[in-house]
Amino acid sequence: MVQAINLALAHEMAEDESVIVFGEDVARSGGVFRVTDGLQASFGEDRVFDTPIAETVLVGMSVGMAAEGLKPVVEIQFAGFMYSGFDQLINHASRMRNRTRGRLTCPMVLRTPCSGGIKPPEHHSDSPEGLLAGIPGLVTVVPSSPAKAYGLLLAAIRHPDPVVFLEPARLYRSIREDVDTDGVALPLGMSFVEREGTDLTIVAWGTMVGESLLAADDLASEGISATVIDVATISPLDMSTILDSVAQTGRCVIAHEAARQGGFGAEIAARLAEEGLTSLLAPVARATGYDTIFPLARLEGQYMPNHRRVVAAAHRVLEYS
Amino acid sequence: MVQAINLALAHEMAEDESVIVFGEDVARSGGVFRVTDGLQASFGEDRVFDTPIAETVLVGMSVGMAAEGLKPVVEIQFAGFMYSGFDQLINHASRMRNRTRGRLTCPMVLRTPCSGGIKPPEHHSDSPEGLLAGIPGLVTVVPSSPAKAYGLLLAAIRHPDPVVFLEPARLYRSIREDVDTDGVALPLGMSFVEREGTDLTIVAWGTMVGESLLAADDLASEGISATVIDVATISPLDMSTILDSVAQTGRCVIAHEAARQGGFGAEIAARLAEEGLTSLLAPVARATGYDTIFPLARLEGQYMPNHRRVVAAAHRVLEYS
Amino acid sequence: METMATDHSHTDIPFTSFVKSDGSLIRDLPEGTPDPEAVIPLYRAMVRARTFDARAVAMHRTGRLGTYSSILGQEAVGVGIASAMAPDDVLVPSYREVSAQLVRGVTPVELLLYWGGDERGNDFAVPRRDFPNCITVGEHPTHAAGVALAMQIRKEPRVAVCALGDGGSSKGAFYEALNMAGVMNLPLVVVIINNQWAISAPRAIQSAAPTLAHKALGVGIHGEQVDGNDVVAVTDVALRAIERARAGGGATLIEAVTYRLGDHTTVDDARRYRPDDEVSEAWKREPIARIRTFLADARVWQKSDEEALRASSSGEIDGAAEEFLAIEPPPVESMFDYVWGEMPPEFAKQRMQAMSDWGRDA
Amino acid sequence: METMATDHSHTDIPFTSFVKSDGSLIRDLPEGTPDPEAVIPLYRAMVRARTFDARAVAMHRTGRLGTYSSILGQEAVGVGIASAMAPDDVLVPSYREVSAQLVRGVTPVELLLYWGGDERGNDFAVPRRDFPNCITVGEHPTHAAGVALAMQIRKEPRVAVCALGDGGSSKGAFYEALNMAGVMNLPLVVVIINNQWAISAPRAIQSAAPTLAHKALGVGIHGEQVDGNDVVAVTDVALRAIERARAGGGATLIEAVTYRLGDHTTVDDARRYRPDDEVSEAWKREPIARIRTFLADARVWQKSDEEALRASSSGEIDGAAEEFLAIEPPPVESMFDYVWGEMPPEFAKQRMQAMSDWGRDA
Ligand SMILES: Cc1ncc(C[n+]2csc(CCOP(=O)(O)OP(=O)(O)O)c2C)c(N)n1
Ligand SMILES: Cc1ncc(C[n+]2csc(CCOP(=O)(O)OP(=O)(O)O)c2C)c(N)n1
Ligand SMILES: [Mg+2]
Ligand SMILES: [Mg+2]
Repeated sequence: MVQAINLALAHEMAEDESVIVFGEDVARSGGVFRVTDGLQASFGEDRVFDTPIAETVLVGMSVGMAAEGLKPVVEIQFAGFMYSGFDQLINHASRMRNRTRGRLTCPMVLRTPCSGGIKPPEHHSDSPEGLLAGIPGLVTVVPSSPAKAYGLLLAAIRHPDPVVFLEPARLYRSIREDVDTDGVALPLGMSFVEREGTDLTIVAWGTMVGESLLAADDLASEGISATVIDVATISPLDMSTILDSVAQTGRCVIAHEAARQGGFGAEIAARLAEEGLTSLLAPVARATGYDTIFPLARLEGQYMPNHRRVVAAAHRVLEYS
Repeated sequence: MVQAINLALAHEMAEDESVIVFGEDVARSGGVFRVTDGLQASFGEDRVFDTPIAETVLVGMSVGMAAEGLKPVVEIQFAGFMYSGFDQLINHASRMRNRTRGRLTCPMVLRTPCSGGIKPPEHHSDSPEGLLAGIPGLVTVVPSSPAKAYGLLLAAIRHPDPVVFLEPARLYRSIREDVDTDGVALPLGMSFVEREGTDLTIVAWGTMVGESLLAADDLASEGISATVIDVATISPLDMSTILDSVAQTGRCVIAHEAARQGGFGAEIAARLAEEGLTSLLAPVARATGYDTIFPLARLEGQYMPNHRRVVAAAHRVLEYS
Repeated sequence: METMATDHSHTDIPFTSFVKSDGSLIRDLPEGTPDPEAVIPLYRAMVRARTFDARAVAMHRTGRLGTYSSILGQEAVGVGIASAMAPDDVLVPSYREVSAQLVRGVTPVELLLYWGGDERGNDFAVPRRDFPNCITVGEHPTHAAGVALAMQIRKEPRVAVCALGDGGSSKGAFYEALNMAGVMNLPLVVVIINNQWAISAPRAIQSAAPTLAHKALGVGIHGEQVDGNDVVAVTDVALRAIERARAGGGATLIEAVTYRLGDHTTVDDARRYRPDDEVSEAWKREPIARIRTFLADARVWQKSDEEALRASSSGEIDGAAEEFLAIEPPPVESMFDYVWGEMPPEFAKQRMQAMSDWGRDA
Repeated sequence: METMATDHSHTDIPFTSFVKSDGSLIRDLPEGTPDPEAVIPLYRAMVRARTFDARAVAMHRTGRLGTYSSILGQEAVGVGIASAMAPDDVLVPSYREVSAQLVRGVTPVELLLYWGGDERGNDFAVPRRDFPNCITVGEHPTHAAGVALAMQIRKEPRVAVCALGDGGSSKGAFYEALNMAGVMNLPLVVVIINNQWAISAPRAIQSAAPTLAHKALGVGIHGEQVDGNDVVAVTDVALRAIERARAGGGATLIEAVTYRLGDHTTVDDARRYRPDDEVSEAWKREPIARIRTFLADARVWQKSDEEALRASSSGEIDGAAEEFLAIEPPPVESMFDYVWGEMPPEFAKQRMQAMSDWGRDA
């Protein structure tokens, strides 16, 4: 996925000279995960540069650049360091269009690694999509594979509104797949049906898409056929793909790595309860992180929901009658 | 409610000399809503003081003071200015106990006015309880009346963990009631049944409790009997009071002022779908703010959900069969 | 009490002034306003701003305007910095900059719309690139830094100008923006309008730094003070800072020392926390009278000029107020129309719902 | 390349040093370490810290420790500031302060536990009030300000000492904390450990200020620089700053100029962004050799002393490593046990669920 993101950035920078990449350690060293490797050499110091450690101004400066017609693509080194930019995201980036009735806009992209699985120090494993989804005017995207990362990042950079692009760090190097690097974007605001099944619908994003596909394999070996949906764009949410699927399967598991309470699964479950209750043959189950603080490395594996937790949730909704 | 909060602060300051009140404009002028009026005169400049405009250090300093055994009660002038303290709230205040296995703790209270209804300038009408509820280790409380404010604030100050205390600004002076200022706290983490009914359950907090009671009056005149629950403590959530009620009524409306998506109503609806599906005779409905940005004054009244929107939602759940 | 005569003993921060409170000159007029005639437009702009300001405060009192933050006493700062800017420079203001905005070309009707609670007031016909007011104190210098960076990257000879209050200079965002401006040598001018008060907090609550211009030293940019009640001085200092920025000489922090003669906003009562005699002392240094005296003494401004100016300003503002009051509130669906650049389908449904909630046909 | 010889031409920021790289004295020893014998404990502490550090790096390589940030080359700063503190002062460190923590009384086992990914490592037996490492760069000076304020409010003669990196000095939180310290005259000492690099960003990327100590000027507190590779100088400057703070003289910002000889962390490879010859030059100024030479020249340190110290340090760290490796991982329910002071009933249910998820009986 590192390479796919790098290629998407390089593609857009070559196509559109208003695209500017910056952040801590992105230029000289090519990023702590080497996502931006080589970009400064290709596009120069004006368009790819290192910054002081100052997340508030990184986001705020992006607002100013975007209003002036550039397309800033700023990297925050880990999602857990984004919070000091929250005033800028909530009060400014996401509201600029509305406040000025469209006179000034904020087409920026904030890329940041998220989620657990790499046994890093504290604060390096957050999954904040639930927080972000509560910010109207802000688009939040979580790719689940290199191809998704490539196509969705292109779309994010071309998008007229601010996008937070959460890159699950443990997918950076774990998935290998061939990616068509032809500059074709994937649509934002649309979910992807990764696998079609008839007995239940598993709704997931980011790291949990892979886990859900593994779970679907396990379930298949028991003779259970599961649909797996990759939500991909958290907000604005494509609820209709989920509703359509649950209308067919009648059962739904939502899987995300963030804690359950305040996680975005709540919104989807609530929408299902509001709009899909007639289809539901069983309560919606959520397979999520516990409502605790993401632990240090020794307990990481026990915190993170995995395919087995998804299978267990699937059994709960299947056994209900 | 202004007076109830003032009395609660004065009571705790008199009882416990480790309670320290500070923030922008709280001392010399007694607060922009006069909530802290007279406290500096009573308790001195060491315990009640004005600060620079610097929300990050206001929250961060509270973390340090609390770890050293004081009980900081910091005012953020409006909830919309809290976001630059989010790194401190998420990464530090709420995690200190866990990170140190209980060696250092963070018994702080962050008081801030929230919600709409007073036609203020931009950014002064936010209802961020949905964002806050996604932070494990952080208690979030929204009082709905002077008596609740008094009792819950006492509890918040005495609580061993950080508490964000969201004070709906439009209730500051709109509700008058006699409050027993006897220093008796109300319990945190417990919801309050404000009215018992048999046909549906209305779950609300803050400004929407009053609106829900008005809605219940309207419904009563149509012969419909509604339970109204004041959630009061958003997190940790007392789900059992809600589940018990819905087990009896079978129908539920959740009312909050924040936007629907990412609002805390999602969590409650999701939990109902997970744990209360057997009781539910109809889909849960949410009566909330629209998924837009809180507008400037001229459209404020059209943004905010009111008792009529609650009644309309009640009709939707009642008409379902 | 904080006075205009700041103690400069520990500092090499320059302080600029030209016209004293009594209208006399301390030294020769600067290049930007080389003769008294050149000061007249600045004077006109200050009077126009004060006329607008008084009307806005009055309209709030009678319930026809929302909360408004008066610029009374600070007219010289806004007029000075805006007069020093080129049209395609960008102003990034806080909420107390109507004097600058009026000079920039924002219309009184737009200003009234905004303060009347209508987002359409931020859709300036001119200047299209200027930012809307920043209500979150101290956060907008970061936007100005971004604007400046965009200009620099595109090699445009433009400058971003940011104005904020003394209270705003305590925010981390202000510091991060200035530090970034130093590192990147940005074409940025940041003006701290030190009006001695941040609501009820006097200047001393904000910082132990001897002057607020000292904050430039911590980030390696130019810093200076100016008499913010002297429109000639503000214009001069701003012109030089903008010129330096435009020429690639980097960012400047200007502390304009002035005084907030009014309440913090129309919902504040400053008498609760501020001694009356401090205010009456400050009135003696206010920016408009001194220039009127100066111009009169220089024999370029007659009583009839003054009367004509008062009449034309009032006339303009009367007209604007009338026009504003005739504007219908925006429809409920306008809440939805600018949240997203591409309206998501689910959101479009909610928009329809809102219209039907409020009895409008879709 | 940023060298130790900072250009002080534009500044009145003092720079303190005593022991040169070659072990010779620039001037007489200071009051805090009046004779060479008094320097021996500092030397021992540096060697012990380096021994720990090398072991931690090695343990990461063999997969027995998590990501770790080496203090190689920075031993003098941590040892100096911790040696200047009283036991009941409070240290608020970043993640590169093991040399200070070891002096404070944090045990090697606790440090290994923490870096091994176990929160129990932060439950120091001693010093109970010291803060855990702050991983979010530049945010913890605010905590230190709060600690200092608590001490001041309770009129305790205690001081809060915060250490952070050059990169951390760019954060708004750092600025807000220092500005608050100035306004409230807090008993606080903040030490910027300027090791010239913030991961791959050299010092020049962080700020255009001529020295990082200049940041004191923008907030009205004392500021000075010290040779951070000279443990005598660091101890002296820290002692004086702490004394001033304890006596009510307010906060100090110290910039300790040093060099990060190692990679940023064990998962970084500094050769990708940093010239080798800069590193080999920096090795000539590293803090331990100079003091060994100084002590040897002063005839208070023999070869046998050195051998005994090496042996005892290695022995201690060997023992600690063994003890650490024998500690069982915490049980799954420990994730739940410290989130809340009073465990909410619903949360207790989830705790039980987690135990059963992972095959543990409740
Ligand atoms: C981040 C933030 N915190 C608090 C407030 C509330 N508030 C509004 S104006 C103000 C005082 C600002 O003082 P100053 O910066 O000196 O500007 P002035 O009002 O004097 O022009 C405060 C605290 C706010 N708007 N934003
Ligand atoms: C707020 C924040 N942003 C980014 C990071 C990622 N990060 C970790 S260490 C580091 C460099 C810090 O440099 P410096 O402050 O000089 O300390 P040093 O590592 O040199 O000791 C960065 C950017 C972080 N931990 N916290
Ligand atoms: Mg002010
Ligand atoms: Mg460093």
